[in-house]
Amino acid sequence: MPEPFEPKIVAFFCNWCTYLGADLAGTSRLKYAPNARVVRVMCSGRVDPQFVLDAFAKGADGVLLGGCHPGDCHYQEGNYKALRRFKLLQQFLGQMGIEPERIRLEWISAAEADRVRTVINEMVETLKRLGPRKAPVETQFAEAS
Amino acid sequence: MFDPDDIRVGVYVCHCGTNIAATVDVRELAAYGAGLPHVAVSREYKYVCSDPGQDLIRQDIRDHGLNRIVVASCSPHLHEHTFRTATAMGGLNAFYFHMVNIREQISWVNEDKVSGTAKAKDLLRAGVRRVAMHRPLERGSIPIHPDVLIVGGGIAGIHAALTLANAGKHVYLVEREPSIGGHMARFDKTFPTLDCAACILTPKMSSVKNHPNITLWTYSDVSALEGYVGSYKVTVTRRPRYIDESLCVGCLECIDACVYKQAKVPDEFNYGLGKRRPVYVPFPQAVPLVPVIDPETCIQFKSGKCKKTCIEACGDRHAIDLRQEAKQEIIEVGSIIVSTGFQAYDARRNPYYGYGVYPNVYTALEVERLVNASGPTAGEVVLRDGRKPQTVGIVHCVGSRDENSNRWCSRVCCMYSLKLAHLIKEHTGAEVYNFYIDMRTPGKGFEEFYQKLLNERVHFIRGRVAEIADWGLDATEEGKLVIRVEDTLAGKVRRIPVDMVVLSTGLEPQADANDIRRLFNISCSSEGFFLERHPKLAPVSTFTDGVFLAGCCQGPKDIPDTVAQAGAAAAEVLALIDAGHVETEPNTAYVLDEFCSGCKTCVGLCPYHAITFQEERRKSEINQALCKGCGTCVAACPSAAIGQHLFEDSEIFEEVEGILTYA
Amino acid sequence: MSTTFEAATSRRISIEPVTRLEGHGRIEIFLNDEGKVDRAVFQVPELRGFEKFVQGRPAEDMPQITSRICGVCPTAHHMASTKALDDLYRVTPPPAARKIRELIYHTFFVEDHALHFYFLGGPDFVMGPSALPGERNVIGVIGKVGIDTAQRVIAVRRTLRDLMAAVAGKAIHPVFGVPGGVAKPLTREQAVDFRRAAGEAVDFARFTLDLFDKVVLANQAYLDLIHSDMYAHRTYYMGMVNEQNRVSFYDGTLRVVSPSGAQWARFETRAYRDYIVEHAEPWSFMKFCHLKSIGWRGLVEGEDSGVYSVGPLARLNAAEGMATPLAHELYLRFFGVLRGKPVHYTLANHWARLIEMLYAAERMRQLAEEDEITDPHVRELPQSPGDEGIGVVEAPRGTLFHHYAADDRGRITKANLLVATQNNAARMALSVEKAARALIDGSTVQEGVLNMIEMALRAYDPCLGCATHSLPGSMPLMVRLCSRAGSVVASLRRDSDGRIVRE
Amino acid sequence: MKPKVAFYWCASCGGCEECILDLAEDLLPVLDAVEIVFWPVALDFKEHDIQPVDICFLNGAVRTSEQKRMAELLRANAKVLVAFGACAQLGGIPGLANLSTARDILETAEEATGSDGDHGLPLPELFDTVLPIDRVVDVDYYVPGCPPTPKIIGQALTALLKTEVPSRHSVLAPEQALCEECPRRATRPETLALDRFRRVADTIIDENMCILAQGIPCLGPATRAGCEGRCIAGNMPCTGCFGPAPRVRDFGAKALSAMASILAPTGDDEITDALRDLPDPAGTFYRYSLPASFLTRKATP
Repeated sequence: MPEPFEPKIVAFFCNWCTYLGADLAGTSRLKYAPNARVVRVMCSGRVDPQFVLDAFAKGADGVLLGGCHPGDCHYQEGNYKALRRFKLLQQFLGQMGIEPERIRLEWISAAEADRVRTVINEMVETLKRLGPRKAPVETQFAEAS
Repeated sequence: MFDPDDIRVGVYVCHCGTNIAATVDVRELAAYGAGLPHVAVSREYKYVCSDPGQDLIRQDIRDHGLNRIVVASCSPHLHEHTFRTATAMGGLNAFYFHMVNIREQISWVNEDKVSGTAKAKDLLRAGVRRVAMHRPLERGSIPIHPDVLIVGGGIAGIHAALTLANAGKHVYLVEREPSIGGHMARFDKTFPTLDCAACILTPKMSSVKNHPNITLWTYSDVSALEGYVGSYKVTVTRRPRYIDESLCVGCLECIDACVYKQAKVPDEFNYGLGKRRPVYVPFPQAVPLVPVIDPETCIQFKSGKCKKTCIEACGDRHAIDLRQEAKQEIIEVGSIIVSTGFQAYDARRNPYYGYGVYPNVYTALEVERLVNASGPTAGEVVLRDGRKPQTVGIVHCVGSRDENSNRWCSRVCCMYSLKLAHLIKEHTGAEVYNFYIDMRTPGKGFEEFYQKLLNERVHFIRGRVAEIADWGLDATEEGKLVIRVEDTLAGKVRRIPVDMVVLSTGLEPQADANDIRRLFNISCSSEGFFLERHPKLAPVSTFTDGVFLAGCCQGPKDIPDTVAQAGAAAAEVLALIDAGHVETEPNTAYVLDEFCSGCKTCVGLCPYHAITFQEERRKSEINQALCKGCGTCVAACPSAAIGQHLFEDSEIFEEVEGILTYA
Repeated sequence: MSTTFEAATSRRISIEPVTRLEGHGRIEIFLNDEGKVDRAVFQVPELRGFEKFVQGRPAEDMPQITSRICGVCPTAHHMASTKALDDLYRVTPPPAARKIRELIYHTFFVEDHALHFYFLGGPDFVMGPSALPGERNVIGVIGKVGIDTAQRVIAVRRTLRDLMAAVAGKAIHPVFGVPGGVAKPLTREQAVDFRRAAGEAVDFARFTLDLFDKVVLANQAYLDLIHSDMYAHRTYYMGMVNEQNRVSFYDGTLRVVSPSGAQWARFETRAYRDYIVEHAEPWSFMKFCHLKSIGWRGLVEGEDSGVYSVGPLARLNAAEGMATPLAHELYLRFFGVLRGKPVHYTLANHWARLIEMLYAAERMRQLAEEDEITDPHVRELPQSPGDEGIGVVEAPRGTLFHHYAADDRGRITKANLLVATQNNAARMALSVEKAARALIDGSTVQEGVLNMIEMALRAYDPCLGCATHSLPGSMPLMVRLCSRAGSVVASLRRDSDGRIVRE
Repeated sequence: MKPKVAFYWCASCGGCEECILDLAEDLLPVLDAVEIVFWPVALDFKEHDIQPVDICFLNGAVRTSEQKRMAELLRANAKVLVAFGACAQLGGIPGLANLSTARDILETAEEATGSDGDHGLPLPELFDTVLPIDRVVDVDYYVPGCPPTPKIIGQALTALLKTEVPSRHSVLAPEQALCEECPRRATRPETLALDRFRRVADTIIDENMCILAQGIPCLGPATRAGCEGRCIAGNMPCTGCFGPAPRVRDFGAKALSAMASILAPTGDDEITDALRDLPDPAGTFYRYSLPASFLTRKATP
């Protein structure tokens, strides 16, 4: 019988809020789904849309961006830049047939360990419901060659 | 003997005792690491952060010609520095190192070993790919301005200020009230030693005032902050007190001369139990001893039709200046101590205790003022109608350990309730009942104090008070406040009629804690107190270099702990100042001239104005000293002409690639 | 030489350019059981999905996106598209803007007609049917008309294209068309340059016409060729005309004349769907445009068949003259020499094209001399969001329709693009069929079929670029004889040196 | 003996061929320097004529089995294969077809013709995905542009005919983005904070000011220089036909990031509002480069 679908999430967490939130989740021994793989960046403002598209192109089922709450950015306003890029990016992904639920931007502070758990669990549930990504690029090439 | 160009990675998987080993198969992981491209050595070890663990790395670098190191263990926030140092000791550039977090990210949050190990493999693969892209980097160093800013002039701020000033450092102490002293100045005695708060605080207050190394600004707020560790630019707004501190000699004649013959205004310092005039000093030992004119109540300010007898009284000292305006002071400091204290829980939030409804329900702080010799009643514990209470009930944990208000224990209530019980009994001889959930007396001499109270025949009833009401069932309860409580020891509901109720309100973050947090760019823990960098290893540091914490703004604590913490904060600051400089993380962004088109997209994005446009070269330029390494400009540059040390595009692409290429 | 098929019941002959590209234009010849030509068609496939993938794009991007349909006549698509936007947004460009558009458009006509005559479709006609295809190209033409002429052609085209670029941003894939006007005004300096260039263009057009006189009209063999029945079809003709029924490229009314030359219809471009419909055959992507009320009678000529054609010849036939003096003289001469109107000789397209070139040059000059053209007010802003828009122009190769629908955010929801070659498809098929019937009888296929069919098709200058990426001038053909099963029984194709070989 | 040069096209509009003619007089010296062995726009040629050449300029994207086969054939015969023009380098505007499928496209055509789709005629296989040349065969150099400018073409030819050729896989155009050579560069303010984006459809563009500063998404900052700002000179925004700057891996993502970064609004709804007049991110940021992007095409069920 086939293995149950385990979505792979690439998560970009900012060093000062969300990554610390995840650390706190650890020290608090909160249990959550193992599907997310965290890439640490200094600020959500560092997340280049290229990274997100690359992740999707390489087969990620979902991408999670984590930053400080509005007004709380360690770098004052990096998270606003992240938000603007995110909203435009999400529109584009929609046009590319990638469901909006597959990319998520969350404000999670260093104290919100439980939020880390909830968000990741929720996202895994959503992605399981959506199922695997529609035909990834590779198969399109197969067709072309 | 080893080709420097060929990348040789050393992988070290940490057991962290059983912390990791329990839920990640470290042997399998290490074996997997050995099979990854470029990996020359892959080991697992009990505690890689231990000395032998670090030696292992150093030795391997020599023996196996490693030129990249990956450690899979805990959060980089904990040990990145440790392992970078080890890498450097081995003779490599410290930044040829990458840390993979398999503890906070995996073993502690994951249940089964299989999925945990699988996840660990992904992260390790990503780390190994990433580290291959790393390049040698040098840390920068920032000089530390020796002056210090301390925000909040309670006992914490006062103690830290004196410690630093005595060490010869210049301190700016900013307090928003007209006087320093904070909550402690309002206390009568302090537990458990019952020595008089004023007697121990007042001398410290005046030495602050007189210390050549301390600039004291009361009635002032920090309104703006820019810069970074070593050189902060601080803007302090000094509200007008309409009396010139430099001219006033503190004779207080203006107060007596005020056209208000009777003090009519409820005074803040005594929580409205006493009255003051429009021109006043909050309390006799105030520092500085300079009155304030309250424009809200001063006739001259309200109608412009006052005889201004105060000005007459001041005479040729001309200290009174009704046209005084808010003044901005701009100062440079290298480090900051935040000691903004706490606020008491507002008892009105528990309506069933009748505070604000029944005149004889008081808060503990109000009673502190009542029992205080210099208080509104000159130390007489009397009810609002002047009667002496025969029976007094003290209700613990009001706004503490309560799902409906604050869940945390405020740590000091049990002890100050005992103290008040003692003082009330001492002043009035009344029967005193304590209603408590648990009696918490962990501290030097605390338990003994509790015993002493028991011997003084103070009543202790275990149970959370359900309600306080003024309707009696029988003559004994007539005209009294009836405290309804389930005595969990006796196992029955009891009704205790009393004349006076004291609510032991808890400690909570200042109402404006969030604004302060943002101002100083620090974090709060979930209950809203400021977050320390590490609860055990860095209890007075924050995640913002050069900003430290002292006192109850970081969490409830008693005076000894506060003073100890203030000392610790001062010590951290001294270490910083005496080192003279601080090493910076080399994660700054830089422009690759040959690819910069001069489109200026980046210039406006930098919150630190680190990016300038060089008209003659028609390129953007990033000031390495000002750049804080957020990387926003890197992500925004449409030509990818901006790189960021430690977070290069290539490094992140490799990491993502590593995560997603199933091996 | 002949090929015989034993016991073949039904066969198909497939002729297609060797340089096959996606959904490429091809010729299909269907034989009936007797081996006679049952039907022959020229197939123009779909437009590389443009009609599909423009859906969702912002309407204002259409002039730039659709110009990529064809790099040879991008200006025609750009212009039709821009006019469709005016209509979509219900906005009328200011006078100066309209004149600038016309100026650029007529400049484009001059250089495009020149390009065709000297480089693309023209050569095999100029070189004559007897010439080897190896010589039927620009090199051959240079050889025949001399290097000086070649250099003059190059120089004039460059001047014109540089001027276009100065105003339109780029000569290939221009960017100046916006709803309600043009992107920027014309400077006085530019107007002066255009005036000078227009002068040169007129001289050049007349020079080319003289050349045509010398090389073609003075040569009886050519005249016979033009008059030959092989290339004559009595069909309807459509073209755009102004109020005085003079030929008009940028704007006007569509006029259709019958094979006998009588006005059959005169209608506003927005109403095109009432007059033109596309007939679909299950065996082809191609839309067979024909006249609605007459209807589809199959690939037949005459008053009763809805088949019509567009392009230079059709435009001259459908009009009653040219709007400029010099061109009008030649217009009269054209019908004089070719005896009567309408002219049904397909090969007369080459001459008609040169007359249009002169007209375009004259019109250029008129426009450049108007003061109003340098008025800085060149843009009206749309007031309402668009819903539907139709833009029609005469492209060098014939009438070009752009028809869009847009959503409330001004994004295209539907696009219908009707290019000249589709308008001509039926008549082109007729030409192919005529050649096929003449040259193919049941058992044999004569090599000549290739020459003749090439001649017929090139006369239309079918801009396959619009549909197939294959450019006129590079249409070496191949005849494939296929059994019903589709397997190639035999095939003919021409070698690079022009010899026909059998494979 | 003269180096042999060939021109050929895949899925393109012919503009790339046309722009070689636009070299005009400058074409003649080129014709002297090299021997053009095939050039369909001007000279007939057939597949079996293909012979080994020194340089092959291939324009157009790959859309069908035919084109793929042709590209492979030319690669095998060319010492140096140059992807010529936007379609060859990035997929070009026909690459927007990657937002739909071959089926959609055929259906649209059928709907338009009312044909039942049983054409009875064999057509070359239409790929679902339009591909730039280098996703099919190895490409040595790129000449960008839709179409490339005579200047760029001239420089490319000179560079390739030199003895020491440019580094392989390089794009034969300047290393910086268009702003570097933009005629309006001086008018670009140092800091931009746009309240919202605007559309060409309802904006009159000031001829003397940076177009991006006027709120029109101009892709000049993200687009490789070399065209000398043709569209800007035409008073219209750059749409990115010269493709990405050297270090950029996904043109649209970078353009999108830069554009979003210069917006002022901070609130969720204000941002949505600011983006209202940017209704087609895919078509705007990937006008020419969708097939060369990370995602390449729309995901299909």
